[in-house]
Amino acid sequence: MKPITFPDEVAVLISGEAGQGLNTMEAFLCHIIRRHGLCVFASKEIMSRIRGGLNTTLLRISKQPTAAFRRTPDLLVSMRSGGLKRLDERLCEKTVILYDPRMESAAPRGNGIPIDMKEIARDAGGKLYVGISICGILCALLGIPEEASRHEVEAFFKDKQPQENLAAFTAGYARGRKPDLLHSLNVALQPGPRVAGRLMMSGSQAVGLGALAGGCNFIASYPMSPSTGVLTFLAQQADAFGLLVEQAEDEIAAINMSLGAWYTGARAMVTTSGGGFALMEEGVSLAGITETPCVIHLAQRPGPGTGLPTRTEQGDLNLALYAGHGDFPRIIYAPGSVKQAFNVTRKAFMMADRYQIPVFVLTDQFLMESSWLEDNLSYDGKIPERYLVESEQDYQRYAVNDSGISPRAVPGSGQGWVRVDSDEHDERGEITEDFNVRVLQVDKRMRKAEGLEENDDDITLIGGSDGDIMLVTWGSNYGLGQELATRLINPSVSCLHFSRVYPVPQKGLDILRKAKTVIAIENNYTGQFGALLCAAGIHVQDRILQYNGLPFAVEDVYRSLQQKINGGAR
Amino acid sequence: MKPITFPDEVAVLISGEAGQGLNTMEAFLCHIIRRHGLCVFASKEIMSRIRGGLNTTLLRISKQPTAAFRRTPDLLVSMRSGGLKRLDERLCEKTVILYDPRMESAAPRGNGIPIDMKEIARDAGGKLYVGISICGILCALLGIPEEASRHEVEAFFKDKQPQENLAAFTAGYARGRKPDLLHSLNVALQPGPRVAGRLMMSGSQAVGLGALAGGCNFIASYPMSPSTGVLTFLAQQADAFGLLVEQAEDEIAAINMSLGAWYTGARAMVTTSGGGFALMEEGVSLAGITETPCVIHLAQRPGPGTGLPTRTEQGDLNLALYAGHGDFPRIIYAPGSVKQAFNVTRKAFMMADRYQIPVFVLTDQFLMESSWLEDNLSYDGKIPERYLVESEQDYQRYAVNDSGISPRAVPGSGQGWVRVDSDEHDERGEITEDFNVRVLQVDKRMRKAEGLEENDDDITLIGGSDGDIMLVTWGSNYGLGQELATRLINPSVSCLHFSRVYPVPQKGLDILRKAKTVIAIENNYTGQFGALLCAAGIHVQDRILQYNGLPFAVEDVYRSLQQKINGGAR
Amino acid sequence: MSSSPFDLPYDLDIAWCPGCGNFAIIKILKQALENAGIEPRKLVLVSGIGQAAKMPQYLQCHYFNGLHGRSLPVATAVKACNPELCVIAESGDGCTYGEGGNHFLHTIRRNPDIVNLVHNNMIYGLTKGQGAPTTMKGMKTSIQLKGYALEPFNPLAAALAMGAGFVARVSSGDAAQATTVIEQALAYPGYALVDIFHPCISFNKLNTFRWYREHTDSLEDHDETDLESAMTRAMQTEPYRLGVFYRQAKPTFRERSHAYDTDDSPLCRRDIDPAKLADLLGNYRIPTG
Amino acid sequence: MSSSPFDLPYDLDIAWCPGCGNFAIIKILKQALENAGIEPRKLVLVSGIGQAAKMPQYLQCHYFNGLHGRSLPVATAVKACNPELCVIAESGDGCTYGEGGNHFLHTIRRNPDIVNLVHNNMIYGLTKGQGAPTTMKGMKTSIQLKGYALEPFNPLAAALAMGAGFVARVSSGDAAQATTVIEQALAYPGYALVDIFHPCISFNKLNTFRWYREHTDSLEDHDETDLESAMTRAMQTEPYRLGVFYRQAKPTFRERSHAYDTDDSPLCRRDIDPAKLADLLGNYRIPTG
Ligand SMILES: Cc1ncc(C[n+]2csc(CCOP(=O)(O)OP(=O)(O)O)c2C)c(N)n1
Ligand SMILES: Cc1ncc(C[n+]2csc(CCOP(=O)(O)OP(=O)(O)O)c2C)c(N)n1
Ligand code: SF4
Ligand code: SF4
Ligand SMILES: [Mg+2]
Ligand SMILES: [Mg+2]
Repeated sequence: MKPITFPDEVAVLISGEAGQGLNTMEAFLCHIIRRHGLCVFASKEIMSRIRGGLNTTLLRISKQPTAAFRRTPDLLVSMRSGGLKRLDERLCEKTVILYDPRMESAAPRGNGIPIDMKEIARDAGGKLYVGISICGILCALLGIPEEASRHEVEAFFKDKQPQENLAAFTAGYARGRKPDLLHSLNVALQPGPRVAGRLMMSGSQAVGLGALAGGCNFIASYPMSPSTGVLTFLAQQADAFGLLVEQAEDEIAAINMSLGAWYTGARAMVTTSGGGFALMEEGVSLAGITETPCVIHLAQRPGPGTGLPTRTEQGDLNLALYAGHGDFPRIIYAPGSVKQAFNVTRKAFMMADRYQIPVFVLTDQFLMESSWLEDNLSYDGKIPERYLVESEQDYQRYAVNDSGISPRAVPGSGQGWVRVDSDEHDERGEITEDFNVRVLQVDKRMRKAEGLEENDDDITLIGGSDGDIMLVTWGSNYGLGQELATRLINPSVSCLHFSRVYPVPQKGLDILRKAKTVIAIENNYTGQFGALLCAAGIHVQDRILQYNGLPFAVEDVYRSLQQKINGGAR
Repeated sequence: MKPITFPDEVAVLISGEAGQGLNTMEAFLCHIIRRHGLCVFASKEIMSRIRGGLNTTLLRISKQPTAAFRRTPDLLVSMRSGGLKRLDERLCEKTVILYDPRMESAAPRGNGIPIDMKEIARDAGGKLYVGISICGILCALLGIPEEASRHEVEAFFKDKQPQENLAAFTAGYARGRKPDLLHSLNVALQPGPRVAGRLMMSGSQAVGLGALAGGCNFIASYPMSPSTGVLTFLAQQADAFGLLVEQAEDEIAAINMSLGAWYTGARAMVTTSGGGFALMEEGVSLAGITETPCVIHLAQRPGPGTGLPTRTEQGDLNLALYAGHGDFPRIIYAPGSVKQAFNVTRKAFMMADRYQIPVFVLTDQFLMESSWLEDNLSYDGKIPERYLVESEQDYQRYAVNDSGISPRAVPGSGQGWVRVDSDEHDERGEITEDFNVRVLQVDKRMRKAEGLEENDDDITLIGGSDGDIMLVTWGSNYGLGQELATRLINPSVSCLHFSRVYPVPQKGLDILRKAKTVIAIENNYTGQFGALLCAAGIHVQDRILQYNGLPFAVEDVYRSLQQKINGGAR
Repeated sequence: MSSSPFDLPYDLDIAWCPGCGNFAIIKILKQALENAGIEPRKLVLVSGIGQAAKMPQYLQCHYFNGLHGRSLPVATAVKACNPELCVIAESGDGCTYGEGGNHFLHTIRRNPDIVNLVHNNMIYGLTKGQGAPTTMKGMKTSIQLKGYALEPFNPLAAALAMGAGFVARVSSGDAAQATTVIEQALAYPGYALVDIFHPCISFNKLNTFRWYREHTDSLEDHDETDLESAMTRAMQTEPYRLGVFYRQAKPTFRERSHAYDTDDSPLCRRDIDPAKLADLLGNYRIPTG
Repeated sequence: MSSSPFDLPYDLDIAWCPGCGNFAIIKILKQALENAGIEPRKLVLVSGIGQAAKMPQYLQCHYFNGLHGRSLPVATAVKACNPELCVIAESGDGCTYGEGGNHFLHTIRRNPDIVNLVHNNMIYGLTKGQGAPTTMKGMKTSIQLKGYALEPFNPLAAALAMGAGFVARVSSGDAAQATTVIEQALAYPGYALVDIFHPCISFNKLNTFRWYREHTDSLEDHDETDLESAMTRAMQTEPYRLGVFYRQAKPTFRERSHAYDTDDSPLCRRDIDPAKLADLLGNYRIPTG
């Protein structure tokens, strides 16, 4: 049998049950492969349960960085019975499959390579160590030198059964060098020096780090997948950075606490997902009328209702956009990479503070829980500016002026009174029922919407602006668009990614107005961002939508674009 | 002085403080004037307080029915100091003003007629009876015969101090016949027989009656202006109609109770306003995924936050439209008359039940709290159809079929199991994490959106469809559009009113697509319905928007339309 | 496991961790239902979201698996609209006492004739181990790194303070007692709270099977009708007492709501009387002459 | 009224009904604040929505007049972020015990150093007289036409069950006692509940000035540190006792949150240390070589 060769990339899918250590495997493999000098992008797909079930982790290992999901792996490792059946749809004739014949009733179609998984880790300590043995096999296949690998294992597991893990790894490595594997697979990926020095992190970590950079010192939230990672991250940093981290009794308490914190001059964030956010909407409206800054991290998952709690979707753009009764300005960022996640979260604090409005960071499970590689986050080390004034004797919290931004003072500093009211109020912050004052205050608040600063990095254009087709993506589909635009060059395909989706950046609209064919790619049923573009007068010719709970697979979109371009012919 | 003559209509504005009995005056005057054979449309404008402050009631008394607000009354009765100052903006040189010189520091500019209000009711029992004395004056001015009036007073107040009220009324009537009043005002309105037999009611009553007609037998809600009237109305009918009426601990409980009720086959409604509704959004999403019918009466008031709690606005269309995370179908009705309020509320139950979706009845303070006149509600006396099946042994709650409507069974009747789940589920209603099943169920739910039946009365066209200008109104601006279209005939102005705003009825879109100039009139800042029309490809040339907390005054809109038409010249 | 009328007739992959206390609870529940003579087709399980809230999936019954924190309002309405059904609201400690705290308070005040089973594992299980209202002081979690610091929520004392008429605590480790108590809860006409101690073996390393055995004991010499003594015992911690703390008949929501004062038929089957409505409409008509 | 540092320097139209119990409460509050030596510029009143919630408008102070039901989370955060401020959460019975019930429970468990004043008029005033959680059984309202039927909410018992360290009830009719108790609440380091009986003359025709006088009495021979006795007395109704039911020092939210363990400076004035963040970022870097 001629060995299958992977010159540029190998996508490894590992399937196992919750509790089999997939997370540890992913973390370890990402670590060691990157140390070895290869790029890895890892994303997971998990069931809403703690033990059992069938989860997967996909590792795209390559010379050039990738940042999108793939449906069909080159190599599947199935660690639990049922995996082959469940994943059948995702395999092709070329996929190489490592499986345990004792766990499957039938041999896989295609290139199955039986591995006795029970046996392999037996000496090291039994089935708990199957995962690390598999890591050994993979390291061997990837050509990571044995000696170096063993060092990494020792370091990585130094507090967690180092001996057993090392033994299991070594056994796996040996298995990986056996001819049945070595001779049928040829992973010809040459490591390079360019991975070293880069950053690897999850979206949760990036949002958390961005919050710290933005000066966040208060977070109150209620756990909800996939937003909890940010809360956990900040809890870990609380001591070092002097944050207060509080688990609220519900989401309503969380958003109201965050408004109380901002009122004193602290910088607060909440992190939640769609269903939890729905409960915060009255609070968002309160932020709107009281002009209290607030930063909301909304990590999307598929709805409606509880939906698919551990999976991904981009279905809550409309929810964020129209959250809260009445009209008031807001900003919605939707980062597509960890760099963007860091930057927009940081900026969210700045913009919220400066304009005294709610600012959203809209992410999703795919961004939150994948492991990304990034050159750097370009952190400039600046202390965030505070848009606060010391109040004078005759201070008026809601002074009417041209910008609509009334200088904000906080209680306990200055000579004036800081009166904040959820009823319509006059400039002093006292309840009013005067129709003219009402109009003045509405106009003042809405005036802020006109002046909202736009930044160059609110959009990213990949490819030229005069190509044949302009793909539009937002949020976590940044990497997808990038890869598509790079691969589809004839006819010329570019991609415009929005990391700010509302207000839609003018620059982005300008580019789209000139584009020949606009195709919007969104992970939701109705094409919510496309509708926003339509409302802005952009003609969106076509849409690629998906709502099955998975991220877009780059090859699926590639294929459907090819079809659109060639009218079905390949 | 030449008497001022009102041949067609006289608009009387009564100003007083909370606690002075404005509501009673309004109710009594509406009653007696309508009995007399004249049309009255009454709307109020009240402060968020129980006593004191300055409230007004506007009575438009006319031969032909009217159903819109007027800014400038023909006659103002000011029962409390401060009224003249506060209402100064609403008066013109022609307005006749009845005022108490002891309560005002300056005589009103224009046609002031001093009345000693303290004195007038003194013999009858003092200041508590000022209001009914004023009613006496007004009845005299309107030429309602004294004898008949006195009978009405006796009947109306038979359980509330009949003697004192009659004495005060009589004193007022006598005052109204004094020359200073009689000779300066000539209310030449001839009563006709056509008012008798008509219905008079408030929007709250109409929604409540519509709910009864729709088969409502359960309502759980939390009080919130201006939606509470419906709850109170149904509480009054609970005994007669066998309803369960429960005051919930919060809005979240209310919507969840209503879903529990529908689950058993009962027909439930919630009534709330924007801020309270925001708390229900997660529940709406639950209705979406579980395909549990639900009827939500959302009575709008100006936001954001607590805003102006007792005033009117149409600012929550977007809120209702995008409420709840995830995509799922819904219907939003927005009645513009009590007839429509009755009919759409009734229909809301039918549509919710038939399609197993959330259905909104979107009203506002203006509709809820005004006193309207209606020919009849065309109640056909039919018992509402129940869209339920008896379950078979192998019943599947979420069976996939062409219409997307899976037959709905309820627990406790039939042989099958009624399993309802807020997680994504399979046809049986059991939690699933299968990607294909997810897609099947999303598609099934969304398929219902395509088949939603449209009715002729979802829109009303006033005037021809080929005029020069097409005004678009929705919700409580029905009467406004009607009056404008009737008055503005050169160039020809028609009005298209939507009592269903989502999905926008195709018939309405067809008319608008052919219209020359479309002007959308909305009581909100951003023009939310206009944006929906734009999204449907309608070119909305112009908008008339207002957001001061008051309903549109017909003469204001008339003037601004005139200006638009004539380019500023009158 | 011997067969029960509440067994599902097909195999289902159970999403709980092997060894979890929830497996004991499902057995107990099925037994108690059988003992109480509940017909499966008259049973509705209402739950929220969490590991405990998955329970209805694994029984042969009707269910409404709603939102996190919201089982009680749904259950109240189901029973109110169809009193022929036996209604159980079942969920976790986080769901019932955390997100759903306000409904817990006010449902008790209403006193619907439902049973409220709360799987109290003193942790948020499904979301992977954050502190719950009942988490013990000092326990370290992924969010409470220095140890959970709030006063633990005392559901029994809260329920008694709200005027609940049936207040009990059992442990999944004592199946016999738990079964009897739940059976009694099913028989009690009104809101019956049964807080069920059980271990989350994945995230709660403190409150294990063993811990529960060592730190609980049955109520003894206790008069179930003595509110003061019930409260005193509910406030005690070491040992935590198990059993029925308080039992007292109270008017149920059915009576309080007046919906059945003159009509016995279930609300959900009542139709409107069009003649009555036509009459009512007549009241709004302006009389002729 | 004698002048107070908390008087507004201008006239404001007060939106309460003439003769309402709220007028007595504002006097009492100003006096208590003055007695306690609170500086107006350090005072933040946080309220919800309702008649009681309008209170902050009528005092010279900072305020955050938020949403119906949500005063406590806001107040907790204000105090947590700036401990130099004196924070009072003030609102009605409906706002605090109805819509805000869940925050009531869990704020007590946190024990922030704030005072919670609840104007308990046993009715929803601003929305024109629907039953409140504290409404007495049998009272007829516009929604409860046959009389309010739920168990009345007992805020004192609930607070004690949640582990509150300062629990009191006063009546607006007894200004002297009310002033002293509120003064003590202000001095107490932790969450202090003061439920304030007062009449709504517009909508509550049962619980009038006179009713309160006749149905209340001061606590006597009561040991404020005895939880059991506090609970027993909190459960008593005729007469309803007035005074401090329970007082016990407990760790406050400041300590429990650990936010001030090593840094005394108010959170709201803390800046991020960029060097530390740069270091932390370094941890995510793939090592070279
Ligand atoms: C509104 C909302 N907030 C948060 C969540 C996320 N969530 C799901 S289960 C759960 C906690 C479960 O804990 P518990 O109720 O104690 O049940 P257990 O899993 O321990 O049995 C949370 C926070 C949600 N589904 N909905
Ligand atoms: C979310 C929400 N629901 C309902 C309301 C309407 N509302 C305003 S005040 C109030 C009740 C006030 O009662 P209480 O808190 O007892 O104060 P009181 O007026 O009696 O002093 C209600 C229901 C609201 N503003 N917001
Ligand atoms: S996480 Fe805990 S409670 Fe949930 S199933 Fe596993 S052991 Fe049981
Ligand atoms: S309604 Fe009642 S509580 Fe409100 S101000 Fe009037 S009397 Fe006071
Ligand atoms: Mg739990
Ligand atoms: Mg009250």
